[in-house]
Amino acid sequence: MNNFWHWTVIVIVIVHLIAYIWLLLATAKKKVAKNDKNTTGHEWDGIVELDSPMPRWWLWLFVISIIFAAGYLYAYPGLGNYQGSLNWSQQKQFQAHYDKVTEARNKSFATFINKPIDELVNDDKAMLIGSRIFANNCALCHGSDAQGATGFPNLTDDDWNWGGDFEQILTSVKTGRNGIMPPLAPALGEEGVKQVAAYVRSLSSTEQDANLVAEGQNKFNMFCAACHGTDGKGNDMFGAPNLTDNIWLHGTSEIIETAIYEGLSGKMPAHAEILDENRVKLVAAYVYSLSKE
Amino acid sequence: MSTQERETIELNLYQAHKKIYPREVKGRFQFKRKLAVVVLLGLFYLVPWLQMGGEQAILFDLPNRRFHILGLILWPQDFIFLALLLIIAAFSLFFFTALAGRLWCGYACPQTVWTEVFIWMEQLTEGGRNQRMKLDQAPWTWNKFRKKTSKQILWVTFALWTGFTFVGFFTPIRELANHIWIWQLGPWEMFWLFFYSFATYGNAGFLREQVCLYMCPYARFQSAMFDKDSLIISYDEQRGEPRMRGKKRRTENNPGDCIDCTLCVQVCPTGIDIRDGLQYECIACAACIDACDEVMEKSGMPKGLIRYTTEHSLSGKPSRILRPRVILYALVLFGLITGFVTAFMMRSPISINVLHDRNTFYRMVDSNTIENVYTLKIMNKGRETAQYQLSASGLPELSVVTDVDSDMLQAEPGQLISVPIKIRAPKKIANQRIHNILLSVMSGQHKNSEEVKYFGYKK
Amino acid sequence: MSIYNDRVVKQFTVITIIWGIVGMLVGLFIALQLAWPAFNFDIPWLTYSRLRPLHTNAVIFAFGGNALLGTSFYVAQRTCGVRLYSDRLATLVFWGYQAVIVGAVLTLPFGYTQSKEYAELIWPLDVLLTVVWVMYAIVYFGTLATRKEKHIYVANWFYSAFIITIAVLHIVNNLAIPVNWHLSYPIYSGAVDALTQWWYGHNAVGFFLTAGFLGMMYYFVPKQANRPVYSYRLSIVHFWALVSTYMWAGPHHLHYTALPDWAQSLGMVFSLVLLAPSWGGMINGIMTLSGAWHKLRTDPIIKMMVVALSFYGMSTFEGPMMSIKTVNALSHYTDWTIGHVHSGALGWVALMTMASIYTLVPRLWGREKMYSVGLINTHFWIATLGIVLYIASMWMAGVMQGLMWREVDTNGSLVYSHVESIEATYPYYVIRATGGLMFLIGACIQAYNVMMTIKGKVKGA
Amino acid sequence: MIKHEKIEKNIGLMGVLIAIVISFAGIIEIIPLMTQASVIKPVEGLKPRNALQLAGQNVYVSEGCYGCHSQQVRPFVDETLRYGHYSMAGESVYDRPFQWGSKRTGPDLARVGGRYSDEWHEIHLIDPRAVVPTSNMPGYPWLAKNPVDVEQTVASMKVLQTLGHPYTDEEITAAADLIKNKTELEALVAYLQNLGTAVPRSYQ
Repeated sequence: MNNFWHWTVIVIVIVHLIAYIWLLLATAKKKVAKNDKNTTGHEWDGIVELDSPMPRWWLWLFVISIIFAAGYLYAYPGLGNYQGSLNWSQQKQFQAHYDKVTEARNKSFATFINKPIDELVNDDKAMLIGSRIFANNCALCHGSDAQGATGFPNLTDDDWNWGGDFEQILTSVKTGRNGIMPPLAPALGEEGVKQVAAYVRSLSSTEQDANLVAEGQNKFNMFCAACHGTDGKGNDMFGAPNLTDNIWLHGTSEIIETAIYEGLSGKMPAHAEILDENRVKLVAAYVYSLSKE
Repeated sequence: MSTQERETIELNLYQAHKKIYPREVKGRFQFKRKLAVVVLLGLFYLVPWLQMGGEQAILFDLPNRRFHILGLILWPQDFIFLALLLIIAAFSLFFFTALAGRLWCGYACPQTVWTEVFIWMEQLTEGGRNQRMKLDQAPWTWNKFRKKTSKQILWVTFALWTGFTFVGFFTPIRELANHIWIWQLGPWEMFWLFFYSFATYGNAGFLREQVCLYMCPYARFQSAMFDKDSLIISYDEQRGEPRMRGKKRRTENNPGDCIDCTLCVQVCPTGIDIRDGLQYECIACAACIDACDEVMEKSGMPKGLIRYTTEHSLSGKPSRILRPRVILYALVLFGLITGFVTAFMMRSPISINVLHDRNTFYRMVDSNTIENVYTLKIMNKGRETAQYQLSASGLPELSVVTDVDSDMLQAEPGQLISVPIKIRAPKKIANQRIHNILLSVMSGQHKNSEEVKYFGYKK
Repeated sequence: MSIYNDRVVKQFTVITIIWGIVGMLVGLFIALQLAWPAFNFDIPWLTYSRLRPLHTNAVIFAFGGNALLGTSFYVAQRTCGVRLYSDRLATLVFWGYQAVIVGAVLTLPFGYTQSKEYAELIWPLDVLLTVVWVMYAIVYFGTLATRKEKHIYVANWFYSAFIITIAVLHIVNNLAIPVNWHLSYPIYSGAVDALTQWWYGHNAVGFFLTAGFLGMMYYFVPKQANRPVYSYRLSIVHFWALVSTYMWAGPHHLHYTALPDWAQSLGMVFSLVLLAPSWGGMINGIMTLSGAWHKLRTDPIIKMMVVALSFYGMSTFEGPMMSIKTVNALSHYTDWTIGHVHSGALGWVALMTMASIYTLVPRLWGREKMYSVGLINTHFWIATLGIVLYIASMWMAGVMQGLMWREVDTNGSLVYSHVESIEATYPYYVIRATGGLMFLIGACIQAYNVMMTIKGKVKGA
Repeated sequence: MIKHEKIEKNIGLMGVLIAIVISFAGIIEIIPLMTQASVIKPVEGLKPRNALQLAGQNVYVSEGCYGCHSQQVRPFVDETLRYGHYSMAGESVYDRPFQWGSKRTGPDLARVGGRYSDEWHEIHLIDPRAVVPTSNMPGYPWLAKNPVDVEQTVASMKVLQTLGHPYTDEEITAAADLIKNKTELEALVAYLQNLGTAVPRSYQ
């Protein structure tokens, strides 16, 4: 805030505190006739007022709270831009606590965090912590048993869209992935979509119309093979899934037509900023261990 | 107008507290009160030192949010027991007040109990009522200084010990003692130790009856809870009046039994005259009864000029103890306590919580079987390491599947484990949108079940 | 004809009782929904989130407000020794105020709201309320200005502070630009809007539910107890300290939020300073009653007043404690706050109102006493027990929620998800609803008793 | 002894004095806030809500969601673990009225954007217990049936523009077409999905 308001806040607050003391002092004494009955002498609708002295403990309660207020405003931010003698702020308090927690956590990771990946996945404690991180950050989409859901891949099988090596998993967790299949209806036309779908289906099951399949294969090679490969086994560079294993991320094989028509997209968010380096590593190792079992 | 009437004085409008010097009194009620003081304070000061199974028997471990009570560990989720306890306490207050007036104030309230001890220390160092009054008015002499100092030393020591014990309920007292010995208290321990000591010192040493008169809401609740059949301490006006003393008493015809010795006033810790009738200041400590009984005995009159009685019996009407209100309270109280005890006894050492996965309702395992995925949290509230088995019921052919090793289904005392589980069912059977099924967790002879939602295969 | 205008006071008294029952009934209904969510029957206007503002507005402004308006007219006339400044305006105030409340009933459940707590009324109703309030101020201050007594009685100081401050709060907090007949956007945004709102919100408590009801207390307590007011001096000190301090306390509703630290600190220290001025009122009330202590046995109205003042003392102690940042870090966002509010609202505001109504009704309708003293007693008991159940359960639930949310295991992971704290709260919600039901039954008993008194019946006769 | 007699005999004087003593706090606490950069400057990357999100905000307000959901993550480690980076004042400069809330019967929503799929939100809003069996949140099935109030949303944008929200005239003209076939449910989900997304998630 600007200087004017900074000083206005200070002055008004201090004047306010002084005013309380003045109020207490100004009402502290009165002159009365010696044999006064100690009423104010007024009467309203039969109600009269005594002028009993106020209890002194109450005065002290008031005074102590005023002293506390003054002390607190000296030590903590309150008077305009003045930061207080302790230089406290809630962000600093948070950061200090957060650093403490992180430090303690990293300390407890020290025994295993630098192990090579093959040893790391055999470290029970590391895997327990990894599973906790998974439960808190990944389970919402991938399921608490990591077996995925429609649109969210199963992480416990050996089918990987973006590669199942530890390093590849680590990259997926850190930077996220953006899988996009463009809509192909304009290029293929209605008939083309049916043919390609038949061909794709034939890759994992055989009961398809041979004519459709043959035509579909041609179109597949033209439009789809660049990503999914000519054999349809996918390419983890583009996150293009294997189409031959009867594992369908976005539901069942029934949606193939729709997928070709409208395209598909899936987004795995980046976690490098959300979790720190060590925890990203632990959770990636945990995911890696799931498919190794 | 005479000159005297016109004369003015300056009045201080912050009333200094007029110190009350209660005279010491002995008698059957004072014996009971002292007994209450000894028992209650004894409990307070000794309980934190009790050990059970190698740990403090009663410990409210706030930083870890565990409450150890005689071998039981209460968790935040068990707060419902504390809520029940609070409600039971409130009903007890209602019940006992309806029955016997401000019993709590007179015998059990910490404010009264600690004040009693502080006054006793005052008496020990400064002497009886008259000596104390004189001492306070006397100019400062070495003797006065010595007496006052020794009182303060006693008070401060006792207050500090109280603060220490208080903190000992929240942080292991043996460690705490050690921390004090090497003077390494945490900031919160330090704060609460001194804060509670200061509160004890201030409340029992100085504020005393002012807390009851001005601040305490319970004092007023209790007053509001009386009826004409509640036991109160009362002066029998019909028998006592006209009160008179000394020479007048001997000459007058038909004097009342009250000899106006004012002992009942002198012993009163809140400084009232019980003969003025029932007053809100009266904490029902019965000191005036004991004092008066002694006097009556000495003067050869029957005891009980001041006594526990009810307004109905004072006015000559029949007084009933068992009236609808009391019976109602008793019934409610009995019900609550029974409920509390049963619930507490039935409290399973296995606490479970089942959370259905959010993004998947069900999943196909194969063409005939579906599964629902849950996170199962088990907390071992028992005292031994437990191994858990799982089962599900409520639909035919349910099976519980876990991918984890069996040692992941094991928890140490006080440990909370969290495992993903799957419950499988045939698609034809689980064909409603939602089924209610029962998931059971067993360990040895203990078993706990929770109803969970199961999403079925429904197109 | 009496020199006083009691017609309008009678109207306010009756409507207070009716709105009280309506407001509490809505409260009970939404309390049941928290325990059994199916109770909204998937009907929009019966849904918790839409009825909650109706509950708060009904009990604060319809029940509390009508009680304050009615008693202030009664007290001002009696303590000034004159008739209301303008009968016609007074009648307009009554009907205008009821129009605002009916407006609330017809808008809030249907989703027409400003979303600022206790200031949910949409802008046309805000404008109407402003007009009504100005008329109210004219009648009230006009009556005071034409008074026969030289001095203004202390009850009127508090009513005056209540009227003036509520006007300021209402206008400043509701400054907004309309979009259509029901939607408007406030001129403040984000943190500034938050602070303005809680400056308003806390002082709705401070000046509506505290200062206003202290005004009520200062008349009806000495009247019913037939005792002089304890200390004029204390009245002066605590009145000025209270009105000047309360206004600062708003930011304690925003501890540890994005509101800058300095504003939070000011809110906290002034909330603590507020303890002594608040207790000043309690001391004056209790000490006024102290000379009539023996009447507690025979007069359940005085019992009610004593308990009301005790709850006032307790909640004005709990309030400053909860404004300490460390405590607030635990208590905020939990049901502890709900418990705290209701110890003030049920214990202080409602009991004080009910006791005042019992004092007022026989006087207004010229009856010797209420139809049944026994029923007052029953009302008192059932209400007090209801409050105990309510606040004990909510207090515990709040502490439990706060502790569960914070629970972090040794690996630095959260132990409980939010929904687990909800699951653990269900039993408390059931106890709370039971407490609320008891309180509502008490209010119905009062309504019956008042009705019979007005009819001129005497029990047993 | 002060001459209080004078005040208590003059209602005009008393009224003026009351008005004076109650006015300090508001002036001292609220007005400086309006001049404080950290409070009134939007955080980097914060955009005013688009037409659909704004329509969703109006639904959020109208249904009274603020009664049970806060939108304010406090700077405590447990809260940042649960919800993400603590809230900053600059994030809510386009919130009129503010939605910080005061009670968490349900969880905080300050950073709920992107946490769940749109589909999840839709099912959850229609029948919360379909996805969270132990939830005590009421269902809002009618939202799926009610169309968005197009006229009101466009008018809202105009009013907010005059209040300083940086909408361009083109955005306002285009708004009606963008939202004309949407339901209140879709609008509310769009609003929720936008919450807290201007600040990267961290501290979790």
